[in-house]
Parts: sequence; structure tokens; C-alpha cells
Amino acid sequence: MKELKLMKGNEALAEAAIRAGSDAYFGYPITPQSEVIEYLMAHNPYERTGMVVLQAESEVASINMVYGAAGCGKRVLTTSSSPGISLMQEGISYIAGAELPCVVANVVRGGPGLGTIQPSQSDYFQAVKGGGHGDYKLITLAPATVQETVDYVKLAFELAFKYRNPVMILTDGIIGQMMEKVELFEQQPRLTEQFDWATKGKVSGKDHVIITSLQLQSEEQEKVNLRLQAKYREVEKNEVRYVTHHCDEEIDYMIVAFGSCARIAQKAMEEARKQGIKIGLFRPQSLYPYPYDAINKMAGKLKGILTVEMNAGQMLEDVKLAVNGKTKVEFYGRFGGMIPSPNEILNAIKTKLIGEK
Amino acid sequence: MKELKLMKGNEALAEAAIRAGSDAYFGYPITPQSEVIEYLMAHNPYERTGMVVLQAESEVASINMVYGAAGCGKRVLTTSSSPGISLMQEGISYIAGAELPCVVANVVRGGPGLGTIQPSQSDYFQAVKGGGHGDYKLITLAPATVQETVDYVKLAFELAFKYRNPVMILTDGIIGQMMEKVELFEQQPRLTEQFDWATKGKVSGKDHVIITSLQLQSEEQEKVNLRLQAKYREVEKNEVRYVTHHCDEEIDYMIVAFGSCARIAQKAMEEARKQGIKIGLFRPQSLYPYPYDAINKMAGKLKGILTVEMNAGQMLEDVKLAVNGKTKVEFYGRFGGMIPSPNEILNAIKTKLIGEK
Amino acid sequence: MTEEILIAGFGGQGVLSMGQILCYSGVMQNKEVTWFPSYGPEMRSGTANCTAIISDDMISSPIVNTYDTVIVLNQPSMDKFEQTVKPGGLLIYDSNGITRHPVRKDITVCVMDASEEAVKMNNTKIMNMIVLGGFLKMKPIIALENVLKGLAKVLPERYHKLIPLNEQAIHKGMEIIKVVK
Amino acid sequence: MTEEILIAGFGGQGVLSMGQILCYSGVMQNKEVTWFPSYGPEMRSGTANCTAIISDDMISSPIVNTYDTVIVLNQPSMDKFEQTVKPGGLLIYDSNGITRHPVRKDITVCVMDASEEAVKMNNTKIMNMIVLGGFLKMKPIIALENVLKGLAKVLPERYHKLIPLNEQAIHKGMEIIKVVK
Amino acid sequence: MSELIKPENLVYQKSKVLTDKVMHYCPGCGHGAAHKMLAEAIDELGIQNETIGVAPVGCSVLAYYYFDLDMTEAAHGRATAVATGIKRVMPDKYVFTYQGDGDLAAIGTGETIHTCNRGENILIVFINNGIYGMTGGQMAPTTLEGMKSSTSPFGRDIKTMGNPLKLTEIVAQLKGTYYVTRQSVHTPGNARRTKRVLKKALEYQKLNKGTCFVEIVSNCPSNWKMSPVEANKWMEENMFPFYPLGDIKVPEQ
Amino acid sequence: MSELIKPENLVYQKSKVLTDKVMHYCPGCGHGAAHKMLAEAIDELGIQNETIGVAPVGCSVLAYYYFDLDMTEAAHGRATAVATGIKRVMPDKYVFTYQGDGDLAAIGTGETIHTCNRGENILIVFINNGIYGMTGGQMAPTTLEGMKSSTSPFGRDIKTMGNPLKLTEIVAQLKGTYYVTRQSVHTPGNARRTKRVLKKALEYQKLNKGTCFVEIVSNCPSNWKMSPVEANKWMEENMFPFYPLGDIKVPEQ
Amino acid sequence: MSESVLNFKGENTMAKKGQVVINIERCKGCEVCVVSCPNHVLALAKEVNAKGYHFAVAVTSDCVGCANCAVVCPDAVITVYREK
Amino acid sequence: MSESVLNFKGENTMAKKGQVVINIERCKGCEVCVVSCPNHVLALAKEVNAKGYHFAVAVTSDCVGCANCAVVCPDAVITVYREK
Ligand SMILES: Cc1ncc(C[n+]2csc(CCOP(=O)(O)OP(=O)(O)O)c2C)c(N)n1
Ligand SMILES: Cc1ncc(C[n+]2csc(CCOP(=O)(O)OP(=O)(O)O)c2C)c(N)n1
Ligand code: SF4
Ligand code: SF4
Ligand code: SF4
Ligand code: SF4
Ligand code: SF4
Ligand code: SF4
Ligand SMILES: [Mg+2]
Ligand SMILES: [Mg+2]
Repeated sequence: MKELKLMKGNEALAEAAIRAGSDAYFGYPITPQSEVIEYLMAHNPYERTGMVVLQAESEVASINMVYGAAGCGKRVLTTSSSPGISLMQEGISYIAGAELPCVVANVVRGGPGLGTIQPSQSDYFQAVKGGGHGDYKLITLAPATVQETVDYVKLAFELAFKYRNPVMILTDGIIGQMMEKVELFEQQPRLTEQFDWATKGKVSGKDHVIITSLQLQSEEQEKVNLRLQAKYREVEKNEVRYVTHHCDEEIDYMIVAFGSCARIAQKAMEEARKQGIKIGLFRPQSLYPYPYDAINKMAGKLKGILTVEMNAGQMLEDVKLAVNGKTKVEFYGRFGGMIPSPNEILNAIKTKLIGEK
Repeated sequence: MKELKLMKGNEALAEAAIRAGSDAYFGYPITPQSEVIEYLMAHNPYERTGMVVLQAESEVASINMVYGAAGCGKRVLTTSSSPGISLMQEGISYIAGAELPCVVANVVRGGPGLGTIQPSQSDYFQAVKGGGHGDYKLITLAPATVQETVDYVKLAFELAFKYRNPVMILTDGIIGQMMEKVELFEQQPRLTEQFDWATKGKVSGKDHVIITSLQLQSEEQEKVNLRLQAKYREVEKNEVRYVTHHCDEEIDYMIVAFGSCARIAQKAMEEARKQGIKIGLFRPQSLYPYPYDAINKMAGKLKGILTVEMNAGQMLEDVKLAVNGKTKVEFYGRFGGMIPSPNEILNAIKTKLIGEK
Repeated sequence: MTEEILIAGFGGQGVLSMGQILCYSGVMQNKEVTWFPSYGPEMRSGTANCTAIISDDMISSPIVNTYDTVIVLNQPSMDKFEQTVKPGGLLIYDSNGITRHPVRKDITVCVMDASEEAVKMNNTKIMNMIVLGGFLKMKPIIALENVLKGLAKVLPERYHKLIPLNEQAIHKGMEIIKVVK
Repeated sequence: MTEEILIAGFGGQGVLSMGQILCYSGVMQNKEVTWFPSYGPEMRSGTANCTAIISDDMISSPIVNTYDTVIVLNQPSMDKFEQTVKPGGLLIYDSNGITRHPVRKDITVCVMDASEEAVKMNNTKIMNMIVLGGFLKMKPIIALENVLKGLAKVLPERYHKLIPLNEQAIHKGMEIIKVVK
Repeated sequence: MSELIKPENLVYQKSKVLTDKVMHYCPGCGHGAAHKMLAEAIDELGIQNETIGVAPVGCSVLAYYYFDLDMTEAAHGRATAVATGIKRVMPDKYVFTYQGDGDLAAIGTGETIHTCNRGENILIVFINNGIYGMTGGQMAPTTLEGMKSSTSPFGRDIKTMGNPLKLTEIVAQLKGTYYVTRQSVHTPGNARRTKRVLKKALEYQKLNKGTCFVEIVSNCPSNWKMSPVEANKWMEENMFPFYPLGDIKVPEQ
Repeated sequence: MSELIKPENLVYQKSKVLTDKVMHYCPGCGHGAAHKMLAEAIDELGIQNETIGVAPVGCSVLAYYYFDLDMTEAAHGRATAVATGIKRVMPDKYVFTYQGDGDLAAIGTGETIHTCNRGENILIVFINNGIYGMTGGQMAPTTLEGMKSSTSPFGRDIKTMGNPLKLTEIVAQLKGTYYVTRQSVHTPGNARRTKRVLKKALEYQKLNKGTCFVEIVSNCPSNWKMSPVEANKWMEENMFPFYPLGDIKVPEQ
Repeated sequence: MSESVLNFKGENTMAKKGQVVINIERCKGCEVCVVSCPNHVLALAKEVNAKGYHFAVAVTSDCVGCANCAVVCPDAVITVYREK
Repeated sequence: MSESVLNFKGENTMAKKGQVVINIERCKGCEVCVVSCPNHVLALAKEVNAKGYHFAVAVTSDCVGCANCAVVCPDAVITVYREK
């Protein structure tokens, strides 16, 4: 039975994890996402579904616990925020290299360093270009509402298992801390499938299972990489997700923004449209794979694009790569935990895009 | 007195660190760069210059020792290879956020995960887009010879102190392991300057010194970020470095490649020119700041550009951003520790750039 | 109908839960809602605030420039947020501890002695419900029954016995709110 | 002049240091040089190889497709590297333990009984110097005096007394190398 | 009686090694008293200009505002590595870390043990309040059995969450530590004793004999959800039996 | 005498829990003997199909090729975290880690201590050869005083490099460990004893009593630069006095 | 600074008299000083300061200047004087 | 598998005779078996195998099948038989 609730983003994420039939959560407290583990500890998932929840001694331990459990063919997740996610980079690279499914949520706060605990989107590059070493990709989903947070937990697990690849949910302090109405999906059963690739105790008559990201011979390691790249091409073909507002109408300008920031931009766009500016909003929901083609197609008919982010201009590079010179690309951003207001964005539309003084 | 020697890249790096007047090295063994600490331990820098060398218990500890010592206004460095560098991401972000000078060398091996110990360039994104969280930039230098490795150690310290920013030397197993002739610069004196910003014991009558990357108020954190961004613009203005081969001649095509891979590409280019193909080579030496403008200027007069990397196509994005649609950009890469041969590259020139079948 | 509200005060004054109750009540009345708290260092330094938006339509931005209603329960909040009331909007404040009264002329200003009333009612915890009552008096966007339903959702079962007291507090608030200008 | 050389064999055979000595010698003769070893897992499994390039000009790629000279000291290396000799190039091998002899017709092939000679000289460690002698006989790209200077650079002071023995080994190698085809 | 108030009658005032900033700690939090004792120790030794402090994240992350000392803020768990870096390049300075239990005994376990094992000549001040204060009261490695926290809402369950960890006893066994002791600052007597202990530890640092490690068992009224006075009582009754006060390793004289 | 060679006379052969792959270890390396004893223990308990192993980087990184078991390769130092992840979702399986001293006692110190402190029901096999074998003989936390390595070319200097670390004694004190012992595999007697110990440890795992920790003091002929026989002798004369063999913590029966 | 006062309760046995000065605006009303005073000199005020805290005040003149209160005050808001 | 043989040196005191089968191609010539044999049955061969190792061989017929050599052989190349 679907349920309508008013929930904090972080708590909704936790509840969604239980309902998605997760087998385990390993994590470490850090603001602004500690509610995830707190909710889990308080809501007895072990009794509800048998889901295990463990507070690890660090983020490094968390991600390696995730690696171990994911290798057993289980639905496993961890969550953290920026500095904690940085500590996980080696582990994430291992998981990607060993081709294991798992979900990692980053409730981003302002950086660099200890920074501030306020909302930010400054871990975009880390998420989509690969914060860890080596040529790997995280499927990266950016929810803009508490509802999407919930839905993406389920989707993230589906994609993680479909591609045997780690999936990152890139959210931020706004979405993590805000409360909205959500419709919770029904409790999903936990997995019973015994995957061939998973460590579960050797099956007599079959080869023993090895989970590894190591290949001593470069030739073999290149094969692994080629397999990964082929998988990424598949992902790029199948899993691009975005929504647009007014983009199929006659527009001169377009804003590109993701996550919470896109909602603020939406308000600015609405105001701009009221003032007669023909403008639409393009919101990538998957940051990897990125909707290059869709943006490229739009670019031809536009006088300009404004990218709005809560960072110094990171997705901006992907927008530019998508546009490939077809139209001008401008940027407006706030950072270090500052949230742009709709008015500021409206102003940027006027000054940067339209060229008003 | 300058000295001519035949040295391994890693050992030359270590000797250069001593001669650059480093105060301290903190590091942890990992192939293919363990020779750095081994050389240091064997060559008594403490007796030669007072330089301290410590084998830390991990890369996480190493980078945080670097942070502490760098905060004292000292010349400090660490070296590692891919998985170890991933573990340093939080620390690097802190150093960038606290605006401390230091040098980090990554002798890249094939990833992801444990991967292989063979040479690779697959940590390009991590180095130049920010593997850690937050909006920071590492000045990134990519030597192509043992000589450049030596010279860049000195340069890296100069830039690190000029901008109070961490500098990464992005090299790989080829350059780290190969021996070449090098001219070693003279022993530089260790720093005696007492920097205002450095922790050294409170100076009576002055404010106590605080090294931090934290700002509880977003407004303050944004100011920090604005200061960082302004600094990066300065770096982008002053510190772009690259070399070209035949690019000022009449050419139809250009290869862009960095580090060891550029030397292999150079051999391919020479062969191609022998065969009558009008082609040049553009080798960025600074990966951040990237020579966008110089490549953009070239792009207008070219029929096409071939980016060659020992990865799945990372710098490729920067080349595309530089070209901005002005000409076609193709890619040839090997990865997972495989090294492209000059012949393969020649072949890629013919098939991908010129369109031979 | 879209009502964008800011509530600000000391940490212990129930500022965050007041916003939450309002949102729950909105849900009971089939509205769209978002609630966004200040979080972090302010909390330890003793102040807190939250944004609550209640609307008939989908809510885009949870972050807004200015508010239809601003409710302030201490002086620092008054200093910080008086300017964020929309022209023609509403500012409600509790008189206790306020040393500098609002100066804006282009808005409606209401005052309440909610803290005092709460002390009188022998339960300082219900101060925020008194204020809520005052707000609902001025902006009857939610029916009382839905507020009570909302309360029932927020409060754990074992506290449901307190609902009548809360109802009382709401009524009290509706009574005591005074339009200053 | 550019000479691109590959040397391959078991770990203990001094394959890497032979390449290094060659490069040091090149430096003594004012040549450009690069030396690049195989490193990593092969080493534990017992095989090793290195590339040495000696040239009058700047050396671009330390990695090459094919070699002017390939020196192989065991069977696995023969299997792996015979094909990498440039047409018209030179292949030198030590006969000890070789079960499958080279088959290429378009190159010069030389054989040496260097291991055997080393045993005779009562020092298996100098086998690589014997091979080096053989190579220099075939490709006198470096003067012997510069090789000896190079050796003096590579060997720690306390081993300099061994230089005469090494010189002897080089001479022996020059003597015993045989062109097979 | 105000004629008493004149400089020559002054018997206690805020140490000049503390700045004038208002500390952000919750009412009655032991961090304040611990800061004071450390500041007074440094003051009395006259080493304000020769001391460098390191405070990592945790409620005391802003310690750098309160100590009038050169200070470095460290990443979570890495204070002793940072201090190692400082001490190795500034061997003549007094270097201390000031760390919480989440910091030192959870994420920082490796750094703590290796720093002590190397015998770095630094002072480690370890504030054990059995909880992650800063982030809102989650379970720490030091949280007692059965103790409630926001991540052990039904009380710490040894079976699934592990045992409370006494890292102080562990570092005491490492050869690298020179002086290891456990104190508190919640009563005048304890606070004064802690100051003496801290002075001694700093004096030892001059001798380059190894790491000095001072645990201060402390409170967290906010997250324990008690008044400060209740919290101190609860601490005496529950924390002290498990974390007994007193010297654990003392230098042989 | 070849009439002896018939199945019914067979008294010793390679365990079927080992695959047919040729191990890449250097001649005489203790890793091989340790693998064998562990494989035989698993074999004799008949739990091949119920066992999951974890080996991190280190010379034994390819252990997954040699054990005919489901195995996971772990990042450097994280084997016990990985094993925790496995055991928590597969509580009915036997889970072990097989880790070197660099792995377990340097970069993995935090994970080791917290896993033991939580009392994860796993077996930790700890191969202490006093050196980083895999990476070419650098100093490990366990390297003895004065011992030469590629990063202590003049011998380990306690003053600057710290003390050799006995993590086994430390974990023995944690409440979470159930059985802690130190053994070797360099003689027939020691190897057989080690097998018995490993069997016992695996049997205990069934009881869910906590972590079992078996240190095996081993050699590294290649990086110690000795013949295997010399290395074993050196080990007896130098390693055993500092790392004495025997049980350190035994379950009360 | 004598600790002997710790042994006494309520009664001022020291020859010299003392006085505390409390920076009430910085006081957080934690009451730790109150319970630490051997002579029950201190109590929390009914009023609150600008931060909303019931600050500490001296309610008797029995202060002996032992500084116990000041030593334990986490916020270092108490200064102590004693007749010498 | 009796360990009592450990106590004996050189002389075969066991009633039954044994025999070892050594997979010489996999032997790495480490000599650990050689020094572990109570009866000095084993020695390294003069010849080398394809990997270049002097492999172990039985050089006497004194084997009692105690399996000591096999137990310590790191590369698991020795199989042992004993008359029963
Ligand atoms: C890498 C990382 N992980 C997590 C955090 C969040 N964090 C900040 S302080 C802290 C723990 C604080 O507890 P403790 O060290 O006991 O200090 P206290 O606040 O109790 O004094 C945590 C988990 C962080 N800042 N960085
Ligand atoms: C993060 C990281 N740092 C460093 C390394 C390099 N490395 C691999 S194994 C190893 C240590 C091996 O020593 P030990 O654990 O004692 O195992 P042994 O080889 O001696 O059996 C190191 C430093 C790595 N793989 N990953
Ligand atoms: S949260 Fe706890 S530890 Fe932190 S300042 Fe408040 S009382 Fe002190
Ligand atoms: S390097 Fe040492 S530990 Fe590794 S296989 Fe060789 S002998 Fe064994
Ligand atoms: S100094 Fe403080 S504690 Fe001592 S008697 Fe006076 S008021 Fe009481
Ligand atoms: S101890 Fe200090 S802060 Fe607490 S009540 Fe007393 S004076 Fe105020
Ligand atoms: S089995 Fe091995 S050790 Fe025992 S007697 Fe025979 S050869 Fe010797
Ligand atoms: S112990 Fe095994 S590998 Fe070593 S020599 Fe004997 S048979 Fe060969
Ligand atoms: Mg704490
Ligand atoms: Mg080891």
C-alpha cells in the first residue's frame, strides 16, 4: 500500500532504503545527513525486514563494509556528506572496478575542507568525473524533491544491479533537511536470488567466486576496462533522465540546473516568464549519464543558456560540452553553503543572458 | 654546481626534493613510486639539509602530516600512486581549503580499484577536476621526462608558495621507473622566512595564527571560496605551460597529449611527418591551468585534433572545451596499464584523423 | 493560495515544530507544503528558524526571497528578518524580550504576549501553539480541525492526551493577538 | 645513430643492470639514453626485461614497437620477443636452457654460451657482462673505455676492485659470440 | 565589600592564554573547563609563544578561537597525524592535540595508536564524553553499554554495536607513551588536578621522552539530555566506574 | 618401493581446498605453508562451501587463486571491514581474513581494532613477517628494532621510526576477541599446531562468541635477503623472542 | 590556592573574606559553580540575561575567595578576589 | 598422523616404510623440506627444473612416511605414502 507522509529528505531516504528491500546499511554520522542512520536505528529495520544497520568506525570502514556485503549480492547502501565521501574514494573505485552494485548517497555540504555544513552542489565533479582513481563512472542521480529522493533509492538499486555498478544519489543539505509530502512505495521483498558472481560459499561443481579489481597483467586489466567502457556506453544509451519546463515551447533562453537549485531556478524562470522573457528550464535528473544530446538539440534554437549551480561552475563544463559552441553558455552560482535566491537568478537571466545592465 | 646524472624518475624526484630545500617528506610505500621514500631514507637528507623523512602508517596519515607541517610554512611533500592518492582526497581538499602550500606527486598506475601497477594516466580527472569535495583546484604539472620531473619539483614548490595552494605533479609508472640523463639543480637553502600565516608559536603583539578550512557561516565560507576563485583566475592567467612541436608550421592536424604519452605520440608524429602528413604535437605541461586559449587558437586552422592518452579519454574533455566546436576532436587511448605504441598512434592518425580505412 | 512563512526564535521555543505542525495541517487540508529548517551552528548558539510554504499548487522553490508572513520570537530574529516581509505582508512577534520594535510601515504588524500567556497556562512548551493560533487568526488558511489532525500526526500516540491543551492554546492565541499597525 | 635494445631473461641474470650499464656507458660517450624496466609482478614470477635506447639525438618515446637489438637469456623471453626484432636487426641469445631456437630469417641471430663461460670464470654474476661484450662486438656503438667508466659509475666504490674482472668478461663475450645466421 | 576588588586581591581570573571570544559550548559543557585548565597550564609554564595546538572536528572545532595560541584545525580523526607533521618540522615547539572521543577513538584510532607507538613528543588531550557531541549525540566508541544516543536509541547493544573502547589503557601499553593518565574537570579538585597533570605533561615534552596522553572524562549535557549538574552526577556514577580516574602510566623517576 | 604408492597408503597430499594454481610466492615463503594449514583446517571441518575469505593487498593478494573458496580481494588495510560487511549479511557463513602485517597493523589498525572491539564473529589470520613483502621490503610496523629494510636501510631507529608494534597483544585485551594466539608454520610441529589452532578458531566461529585472531609469525626470505632455511633460523632467533609463540587469550572452558 | 576549603561546608572558616565578580552577560546559568561553592554563596538569578540564561549571582556574603566556583566555571566568567 | 617422529633423528624407528612423491616441476628448491626430514631422506638436486630451481629429491630410502616434509612444503608439492 502506498502511503502519503510528510517527511524530511534524509528520513525519507532511510525509509525508502528499508522499503526497497535493502539488506544492509553501513554509515558514519556527519551533518547534514546523520538523520539517515538515526532514522534507521530508530525504526528497527532488522525486525521489519531483516535489514542490518551498522554504525562503522569511519567512512573508510563504511565503504569497505559496503564493498564486502555488495560482493555477496546484497542490496547495500551508505550515505555521507562531502568530507566523508572524499574518504570513500578509494573504496568507491574498488567497487566500480570489481563491478559490484551499491548505492552511495552524498548529501553535499559546502567545501572545500571542513567547509560549512550548509547545502552545496560542489561535489558534482567528484561524483560524475570520478573522484577516485582510474577510469570508472558512477551512475549519478540528482533528486530535486523529497519524493524523487525516495523514488531514486529504488531506482538506484535497480540500476546498480542492472549494470553491476555503484550508483550515487547526489543530493544536498536542502533536500536532506527539508520536509515535503511523499508517497512511499510499498515494501519490496529482500533479494532471494543467489547471484553467480557473488561470494556466498563455493557452490559444489561450480568455480569458486572471486571478487577483485586487480589484474596483474595489463592486458587483462585493459580487458576489464574495455568491459567497463562498453557498459558505460550502454548506460549512456539507456539511462539518461531529465525533465524540462517550457522547453518544447518557443523559447529564446534556457536555464540548466539540477537538484534543489533547479527548483529555485524554476521559481526565477516563472517570474521571468511573467515578465515576458521566453525562457525554459532543463533539469538533468541523471548527471551521469548526462543528457548531452538533449541539450545539444535545444542549443541550436537558443540565444543563450544560463547554467545555475550552487558551486563555482562544475556542471557548466558538461553543458558546454553538450552545446559545443552552438550558443553562448553563461553561469550563475553561489557557493560555500550559500543558496541563491530566485531574485538573484532572475537578475542573472537579465544581465548575463539578455545583456541588460 | 649543476650535476649530470643518470637517474630513475622516482629517485630523481626524491633527490630534487632534497635539493629544492624541502623541510619534510611524509609518505607510504606503493608501487610504482616506493623508490621515492627508499631513496630518501638511503640518502640521509636529515644530515644533508635537516630535511625530515617519515614513513607514515597510511596515506591518510601522510597527507595530514603534510597538512600539519605545511601549516608551519615549511616545504613539504608526499608522493603516492593512484589508490593512495584516492585516500588523500579529504586531506587534499583541506589543504586547498586552508590555502596551504605543498607538493603531492601521483605516479599513476592503472585503475580502477587495485587495478595494475603498470603505467597509466587515468587519474587526470581526479587531479584537475577535483577528486576531493568542494570547489578547489590543484595546480597540476605533468612532466614528460626525468629532467622535467626534477625541474617541476622546484617549480611546484615555487608555485605552491606563490599561490599558497597544493601543487600536484602528475606522472606515471613510465616516468617514475625509467632512467634518463638529468641535470640536477644546485642545492637550494631551506626556507628561513617566518610566514605571517604559518603556525610557529604565537608572536607577541600579533594575532595568533589559525589554520582552518572551516567557516560556520555560509557568508564567510562563500568569501573563502570567492578568494579561492580569484586566486585560480590569477593562476589561469600566469601559469599556463605547454610546448608545441611543428605547431607554428603549416599543419593540418595536431596531436594533443601530455606526460610520457606525449613522447610516444611524438615518435608517431615524426613518423607521420616522414610520410608526408602535416601534423604537429601540442603537449600541455600544466594540466591545471589548462592551455585552453592556445589550443583554441590552433583549432581554427586545423582539420582535426587527435587526443592521445593512457586512459579512456579524460583530457579529451578539456581539449573539446578548448576547441568549442571549431574542429573535430578524435581520441586514441589505451588503458589499464597498457602503453600505446608509436605505431598504434600513427595508425590512429591515419584512420581517425585523416579518415583512411 | 500560496503562503510563504518564516518562523524564527530561540532554540527552545518550538520554532521548528510550529512550522512542522503548520505543514502537517496543510497536508490534512490537501495542500502542497514544504518545510525547511535552518540547521547547523545557529542551533548551538541558540537561535533557530524555518521556512514553511503552504500552497494549492506545486511548490517550486523551497527557498524564497521574501515572505507573506514572518513570525519572530526574539530580538536577533527581529533584527534579521523584519526586512524579509513582503510589502503588504504580515509580521507577528512575541513581545517578550523584544527591545527594538518593528519600524516598517508597509506591512501589517501584530504583537502577542504568548510567552506570558504560556506561563499563565502553566506550560511554557505550548507558547508556540499560542503563536500559531494568532497566526491562524490573521491568516485562516487552515481549518482548526485540520490543525488538530495535523497535531495528531506529529505527536506520538502517548502525547495525544495533550491535544485538548494545544487546542486551548490555539484559541488563546486567536484571542490575544493584537494588530499594532 | 640510434640503437633501440631490449634485454630479457630471468630475474637473477642481471638483465636490468646490463641495460643500466649500457646506458651509463652511453652517457660517458655523450649519448642520449633512456632505460625502462619491466616492473611488477613479472619480477616475482622470475622474469625481467628492460628497454635501453642510445642515441645521438634527443629520444622521444622510451617505448618503441620494435628493436634494433633483442638480447634474450631464457626461453620465455625468446618466445615473447623474437618477433620484436626489426627486420634486418640483431637477436642475441644465451644457449643455456633454450629449447626452441629462433626461426626468423630476416635478422641476424647470434648465440653465446655466456652462462657456461661465467661458470668457468667462477662467477655466475658476470654472465651479463659477457653478454654485453658479445653485443658490443656486434654493435660497437660504445668504446670499451666508456663502458668501464660507466661501470665505475654504477658500482659502489667498494666494488671497484671488480672492474678488471668485468673487463675480462666483456672481452670473453667479444670472443665467444657466434653469428648463427 | 567592594573594597576587596583591587588588583592585589585578585586570586582567580580568566587566563590570558584564552581569548575574549564567548565559547559556543552548551551550558555546563566540560569542554570549557578543560580549555581553561589547559590554558592555565600553558600560561603558568610561560610557553604561550612556543605552543602550537591542533583541534579536529568535534564540538571543540572552534577551540582555535578560544585559545590565544597558534592553532590548526584538523580533519576528523587526524589530529595526531597533523600534530606529528607539526612537531617533526618544529621540534622545539610544544605541540598538543585536543580531541573528542569520536575523533580519537573511532575514525582516528589508527593515527592515535601509531602516533603513540612512534612516541611523538606531543601532548594528546582526549575529551571523553561518551558521545558525538558536535553532530547531535550519536553513539561513540566510548558510549557505555545500554547508554542511549541518537544512533543507539534503545541503548548501546554490545552484541551488535560492540564494546565501549578504552583506548587510553591501550596506548598506555605502547612503548612510545611516556605518561598516560585519566582525569576530569567537573569539580574544583579534579579541575585543579587536571591542570597539574597537563603542566607535568608539557614539561615532559621538553625531555623528548615520548607521547603524553591525558584523557579527561567529561560530560555532554545537551546530548545526554540532562542539566549540567545532573550530567556531572551521572558521569560520576556511570562513566567513572568504567573509566576510572587516575594515572595509568607514569614515568619511572 | 613404488608398490607403496597406492591410494590406501596415502598419508599426505595437497588439500582439495587449494586449487591447482602454482603459487607465485618466493621459494620458502611462509605464505604457502600458512595457506595450506588454513585450507586443511577448512577441509577437515568440511566447510569449504560455507566459507568466504578476504585477502587484501600484500604478497597474498592472489590468495583467491589458491584457495578453492569464494574470496574477496580487499583494499589495503580494510580486510576486516570487508569481512564485517560480509559476515553481517551472511551470518551463517564462516568468514576469515588473511592479512599481512603492513596491512593489518599499519594502514588497517583502525579497522582491526574496531572489528575486534565489535567482536565480529570472524577469523583473522595475521601473517607477521616483519616487512612489506609485496612492495619490495619496506619497513612494517612489526619490523624489529635495528632491522634493515628498504625504508630503514640503516636499521629501524626507534627514536625516529617508532617501536615495533604488537597488535596481537592489544586486540587480546579487547572484550570483543574470544581467542587470540600466536603461531608459526616453519616446522612440521608448528605447522600442525597452527592447523589445530585454525580449526579451533573456525569452530568457535559457530558459537558467535566474538573475533578469533591467529597471528602467524612468518618469514620473507626475499626481502630479508636470506635463503629460506636461514630466514627460518633468523626468525626463530630474532622474531620469536619479541613475538613469542603461544596462546594469548583462550576462552574460559 | 588552597584546596582545604573543599572540606568545609557552609561555614566560612578562612580568616580572610573573598568576593566574586560574575560577568553575567557571559554566564550560561549552568549551575556548576553553584554546587561547587563550599559556602553556598551562589545561586541562579530569577532574571535572564540577553542570551536567555538565568545567570549566577552571589546570594550571601560568605565568600572566602577559594575560587572553586571560578575554577569549574566552564565559561570563565567568574573573577575572584580575596583579602590578603 | 603421528608427530612422535619429530623426536627422532636419522634413524627410522617406525615399523612401516614410507615414500614421498615430489612434483619436481612445481618445486622451488627452498630446502625447507630437506631440513625438516628427521631421516635425512631429502636433498636438492644438482639439476634445475624448467623454472630454474634445484628441486628436492629423495636421496635415501629411509623415508618413514611421517609427512613432515610435506607439511612444511610451502608449495604443496610433496605427496606422502606409508605402508599401513
Ligand atoms: C570525515 C568526517 N566524518 C564525519 C564528520 C562529522 N563529525 C564532526 S565531529 C564528529 C564527532 C564528534 O564527536 P567527538 O569527537 O566525540 O567530539 P565532541 O563533539 O563529543 O566533543 C563527527 C562525526 C566530519 N566532520 N568529517
Ligand atoms: C592504499 C594502498 N597503499 C599502499 C599500497 C601498496 N601496498 C600493497 S601491499 C602493501 C604492504 C604489504 O605488506 P604486508 O601487508 O606486510 O604483506 P606481505 O606482502 O608482507 O605479506 C603495500 C604498502 C596499496 N596497494 N594500497
Ligand atoms: S553538544 Fe555536548 S559536548 Fe558539545 S558543546 Fe554541547 S554539551 Fe558540550
Ligand atoms: S616477497 Fe617475501 S612475503 Fe612475499 S612471497 Fe616473497 S618471500 Fe613471501
Ligand atoms: S570563591 Fe566561589 S566557591 Fe569560593 S566561597 Fe567564594 S563564591 Fe564560593
Ligand atoms: S559556572 Fe559559570 S557559566 Fe555556569 S552558572 Fe556559574 S558563572 Fe554561570
Ligand atoms: S615423509 Fe618426508 S620428512 Fe618424513 S621421513 Fe619421509 S621424506 Fe622424511
Ligand atoms: S619444501 Fe617443497 S618447494 Fe621447498 S624444496 Fe621441498 S619440495 Fe621443493
Ligand atoms: Mg565526544
Ligand atoms: Mg608483511
